[in-house]
Amino acid sequence: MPELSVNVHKLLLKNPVMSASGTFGYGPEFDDFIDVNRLGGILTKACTSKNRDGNRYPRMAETPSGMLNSVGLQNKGVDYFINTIYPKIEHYNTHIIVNVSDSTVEGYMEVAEKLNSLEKVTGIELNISCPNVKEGGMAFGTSCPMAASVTKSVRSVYDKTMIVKLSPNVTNIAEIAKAVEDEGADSVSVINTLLGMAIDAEKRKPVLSTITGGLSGPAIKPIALRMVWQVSKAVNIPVIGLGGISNATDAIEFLLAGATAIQVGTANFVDPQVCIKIIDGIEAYCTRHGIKDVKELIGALEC
Amino acid sequence: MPELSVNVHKLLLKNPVMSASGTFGYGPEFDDFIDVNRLGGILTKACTSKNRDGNRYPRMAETPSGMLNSVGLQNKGVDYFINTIYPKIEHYNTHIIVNVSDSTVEGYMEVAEKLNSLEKVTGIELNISCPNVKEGGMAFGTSCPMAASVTKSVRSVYDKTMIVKLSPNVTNIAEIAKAVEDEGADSVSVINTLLGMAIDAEKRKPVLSTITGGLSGPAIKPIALRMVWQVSKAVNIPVIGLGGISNATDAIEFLLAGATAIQVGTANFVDPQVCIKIIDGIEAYCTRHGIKDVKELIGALEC
Amino acid sequence: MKKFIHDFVVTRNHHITDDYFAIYLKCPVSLPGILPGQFAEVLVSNSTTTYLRRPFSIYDADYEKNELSLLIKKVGDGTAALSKLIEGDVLNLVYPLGNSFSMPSGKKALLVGGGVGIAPMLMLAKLLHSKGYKPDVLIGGRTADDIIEPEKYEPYGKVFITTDDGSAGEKGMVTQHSLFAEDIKTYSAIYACGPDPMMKAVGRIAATHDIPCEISLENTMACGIGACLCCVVETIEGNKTTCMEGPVFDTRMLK
Amino acid sequence: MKKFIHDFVVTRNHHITDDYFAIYLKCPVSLPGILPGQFAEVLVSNSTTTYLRRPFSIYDADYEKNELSLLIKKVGDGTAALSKLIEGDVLNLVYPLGNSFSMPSGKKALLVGGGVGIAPMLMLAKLLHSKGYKPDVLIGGRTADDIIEPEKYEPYGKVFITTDDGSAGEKGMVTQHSLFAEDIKTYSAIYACGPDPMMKAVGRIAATHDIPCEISLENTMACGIGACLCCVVETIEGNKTTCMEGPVFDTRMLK
Ligand SMILES: Cc1cc2nc3c(=O)[nH]c(=O)nc-3n(C[C@H](O)[C@H](O)[C@H](O)COP(=O)(O)OP(=O)(O)OC[C@H]3O[C@@H](n4cnc5c(N)ncnc54)[C@H](O)[C@@H]3O)c2cc1C
Ligand SMILES: Cc1cc2nc3c(=O)[nH]c(=O)nc-3n(C[C@H](O)[C@H](O)[C@H](O)COP(=O)(O)OP(=O)(O)OC[C@H]3O[C@@H](n4cnc5c(N)ncnc54)[C@H](O)[C@@H]3O)c2cc1C
Ligand SMILES: Cc1cc2nc3c(=O)[nH]c(=O)nc-3n(C[C@H](O)[C@H](O)[C@H](O)COP(=O)(O)O)c2cc1C
Ligand SMILES: Cc1cc2nc3c(=O)[nH]c(=O)nc-3n(C[C@H](O)[C@H](O)[C@H](O)COP(=O)(O)O)c2cc1C
Ligand code: FES
Ligand code: FES
Repeated sequence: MPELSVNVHKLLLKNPVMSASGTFGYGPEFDDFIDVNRLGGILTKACTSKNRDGNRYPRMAETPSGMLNSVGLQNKGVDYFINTIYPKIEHYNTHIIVNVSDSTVEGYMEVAEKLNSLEKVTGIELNISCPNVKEGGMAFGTSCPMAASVTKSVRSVYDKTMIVKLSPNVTNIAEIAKAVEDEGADSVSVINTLLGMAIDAEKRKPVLSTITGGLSGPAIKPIALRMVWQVSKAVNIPVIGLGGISNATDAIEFLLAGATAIQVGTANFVDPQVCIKIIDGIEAYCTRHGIKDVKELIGALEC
Repeated sequence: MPELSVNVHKLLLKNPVMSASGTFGYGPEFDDFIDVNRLGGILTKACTSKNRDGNRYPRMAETPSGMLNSVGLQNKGVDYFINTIYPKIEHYNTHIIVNVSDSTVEGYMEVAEKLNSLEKVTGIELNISCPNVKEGGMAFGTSCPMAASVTKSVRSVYDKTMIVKLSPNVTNIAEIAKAVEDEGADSVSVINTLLGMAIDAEKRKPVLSTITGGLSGPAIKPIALRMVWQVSKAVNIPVIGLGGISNATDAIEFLLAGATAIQVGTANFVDPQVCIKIIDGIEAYCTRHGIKDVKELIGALEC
Repeated sequence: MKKFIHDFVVTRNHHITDDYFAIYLKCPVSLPGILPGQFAEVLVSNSTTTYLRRPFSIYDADYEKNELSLLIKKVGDGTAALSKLIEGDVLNLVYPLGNSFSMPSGKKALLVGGGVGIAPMLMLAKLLHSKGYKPDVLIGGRTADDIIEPEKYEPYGKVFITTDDGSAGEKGMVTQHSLFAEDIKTYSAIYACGPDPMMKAVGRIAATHDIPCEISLENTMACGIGACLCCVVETIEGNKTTCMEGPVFDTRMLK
Repeated sequence: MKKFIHDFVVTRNHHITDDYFAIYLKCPVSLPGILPGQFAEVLVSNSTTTYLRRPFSIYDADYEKNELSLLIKKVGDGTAALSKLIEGDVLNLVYPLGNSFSMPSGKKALLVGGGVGIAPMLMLAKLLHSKGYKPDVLIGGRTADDIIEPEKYEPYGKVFITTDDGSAGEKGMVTQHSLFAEDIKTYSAIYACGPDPMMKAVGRIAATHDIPCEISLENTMACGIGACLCCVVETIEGNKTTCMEGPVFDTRMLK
């Protein structure tokens, strides 16, 4: 049996496979299909300081090998998370990492500070890359000074593992990664969605109520893989890779490119059991290739 | 019969459908499949000042609904184009637009200047966005000052229609578009390929000899459409839309988003007759919707 | 209700008209209980251009044969690919999803289906009938070709038909049918599924007469299991997911 | 040669072993002339994960029946999808593509095929035989299961077999076959298609004995018609496209 565990900063993940924020609910949505405890970790839906209704319907459009979404951070706010959702998921025997979002630096800080005390929330993922909100969101993730500033501020109020989730909608993602590393990020997740658009030619209208939305799914995998490779060469903190991962082969490609762990997003919609298949597939790959420890694969691309 | 002609600066195209650079050879490659004269225009394979061998094989990898390429501007140089290729294509009764590339500003200028006198080359497309060459290429297209500088220099030696082809690998494509508009670009084509990567998990090696390559095909359509929309709102010169266009519906979406004309790239590989199907499909759409002139569709998205 | 993911086997693909087909699927295990209005998320594995699963109402469930069926209208690449499946092909379903219709307070109920919107009404008619209610089924379509298998409802209630062009049944929209003029007050519940304008119109009439009305929404979905929040509908209690808290909603709840 | 794009109809999908199948395709018009070594770019429309066309050598052409066939090994999603086609399905081909083998200067020729690399050798053996040459056909594979339809070559020449494990024919690599030891100088041409190392090895031996050797490359392709420049191979005359200037190359030309 190959060793599958990996370390993302202080977090020991039982395997490198986590669910991506916004695509896995809070976990219970998948209880009927898989044993959620088998995952390396769960990234929850975005959590903001206050209740948010999100954007108006329609919020999604299918695209070739992918989809656009403009959910827009719908959630009931951090207090609701702590009081109502957390009690329903703290039983999970896996890392619960809350995806933290807001429109202002203060908002991010408020959420992070409140989550600091939740025992089973072992880390947060700062979402500075949501393309679907008018204020904040992606704006934080597309300039080095802003990314640095929100990272620094949240770092000052949050002790545990802090992952920063980067936006791919930039000229140089490695620079942004370095900027957040310098301000105390313990890890970076690469990538959030790419800004895209869909049009209904018959109606001559945008499909999404927000006109543009975030592109995810297999379509973006080549871009995500390139960015993981670039970022992992630029920083010393662990990189979490995501973007289009749909099977174990995809996951291994991200590890080879330099990711320490990976997240599975849109693929959960197509196959609610996909995370487990990926874990099993990574194990089978290691066995087949005589790899004793999955960590041997991290960054092992031969260029 | 709806009117299909559109104007890109001084060029009157018989319809908005052109073939994209690097995906259509010089035209004759498609003579067995279609009447190339029916196209609105042909964008040739990149032309550089000197012969270039391009990158080593392997140069392509299939990806979900798309492909990566790293051809790297293989061509025999501008003199060979003028002496050997041009005589074989000048008979075409459509616009021949040469895609101009190089590693230096002087190289771009040399090519443009030499092409200036070819009667049937009615325009050039400055490729400041090729991700597949070590020097120049995309570097010119990812910073405003560099994009402006190469545009300005070539403008000084080239009289006819000069289109600048933009890179999508930037934080703000509208800014780059404005920068080249200010320096005399007559039109912009949006977009070139997105930088991506493919890995062979079994061999633990990159698939492409160049590690990274340019992503094209339907996968990138939502991103291209968004960028065309952003650029067309930012500039006053005509925008040529491309990126994943595979059928008439796609083409109409780009027109609605603000493109005056469109180019078809990777789809030519899947269906060598696709350009003609798109022209016919646009005509059928106009007829069905009672649109007398295709120009009515340009930027007609109702937001 | 527990959700499942199963590989079903196609036992029959019945092409009813050029546009409509019903696909019969055998469950590999004992078929779990399915409520009227519930749907399945179907993996289309034989289309190059379909990526996400496609939601379809469960048309009928046969617990003896361990079969369920879907009634599908060809509208795009995914449904076109499904229409090509043949006996023996495998189809992966995530099901049963969503809520169900609630029971009427009195005997008589009106079930209104427009086009393929009729799909969830068959199981509802059956259930109502088995519980002693008296369902009337009103089927509307653009032409006679859109009136799909009306005979299926006859064992369970009276069937009425309207078409826009009068090629079958009364001429006009469903809401122009004489049922709405004469008998409407005798119904203690109205259920509707079909194009949005049709459901809105039915809802308005129901509201006028103060009759409870439930409609089944067809919001576009990515996951079908409450994970993505793409399918929301605005209600007076805030956004609700169509896939989990719907697809059936009381029209008085909707904004 | 003029290239065509046609919708062929599958007349038979012959599953030879678990891994190999031959698909027979009827041309909707009169089949154009096809040379040995030429290939077709096939549109795979029943796989969700296959985007580009797939290149396959033309295995055989039957001008009377207006049919051509492809011999395919299942290696990924595209070939797996093609293996599922059944009689009556439509397959779109761009063909005939690429160059062809040249004729030997003397009577005897050796045709070497490794695994599915044997595919272009059938038409070559036929042509050589019809022109009065004497082709010997050497088929290599890992095991007996990789020796596909050897009987097809018998009408046109002598057939020899090697397998890595000795489960059929001589044991060892093709280049270890006794033909290479004894008779090799009697051939005035060697033709090979198969895995890269095998073709390189054959080329080296041919060079040693100064025998002209042509191999058929399987470079990955995007267009198949000379438009993309993805399939290039380095030759002593610079980069050449495998799809237009190949797939058949004289080994002395290659770098
Ligand atoms: C809960 C639920 C139950 C459904 N039950 C049935 C059913 O029983 N039978 C049936 O035939 N269909 C049903 N539908 C609709 C069905 O899901 C769509 O028709 C199908 O997904 C279209 O797939 P496609 O690939 O063929 O078309 P696409 O190529 O995806 O779309 C073709 C056209 O249809 C439009 N479209 C697609 N999906 C929807 C939608 N959900 N709402 C409005 N327009 C849409 C698109 O905008 C496009 O114009 C149901 C939908 C939901 C949400
Ligand atoms: C001119 C030419 C003629 C060919 N003739 C035949 C033939 O007669 N019969 C036949 O079975 N195959 C032939 N091939 C190879 C065939 O094209 C590939 O096997 C096929 O494209 C694989 O498609 P897939 O979707 O099943 O596999 P993919 O999922 O695309 O690939 C599966 C695996 O095979 C590898 N692979 C795919 N294509 C190639 C390639 N061209 N070279 C090396 N590795 C590759 C991939 O890297 C991957 O590891 C030929 C190729 C060329 C270029
Ligand atoms: C419906 C949907 C909702 C999402 N919501 C969030 C979110 O709340 N926070 C976040 O950081 N990312 C969110 N994402 C982005 C994903 O976590 C992930 O970064 C992206 O989808 C790329 O991965 P994938 O291709 O595997 O889906 C969302 C994605 C989707 C499809
Ligand atoms: C094989 C290949 C070669 C290309 N060569 C060039 C080139 O020489 N110059 C250029 O400007 N763009 C080149 N491109 C980019 C295309 O012109 C186009 O911008 C891109 O592929 C996106 O469009 P598509 O998705 O329709 O292919 C090339 C693309 C491909 C796939
Ligand atoms: S479709 Fe995902 S929440 Fe309803
Ligand atoms: S495959 Fe495109 S040039 Fe050969």
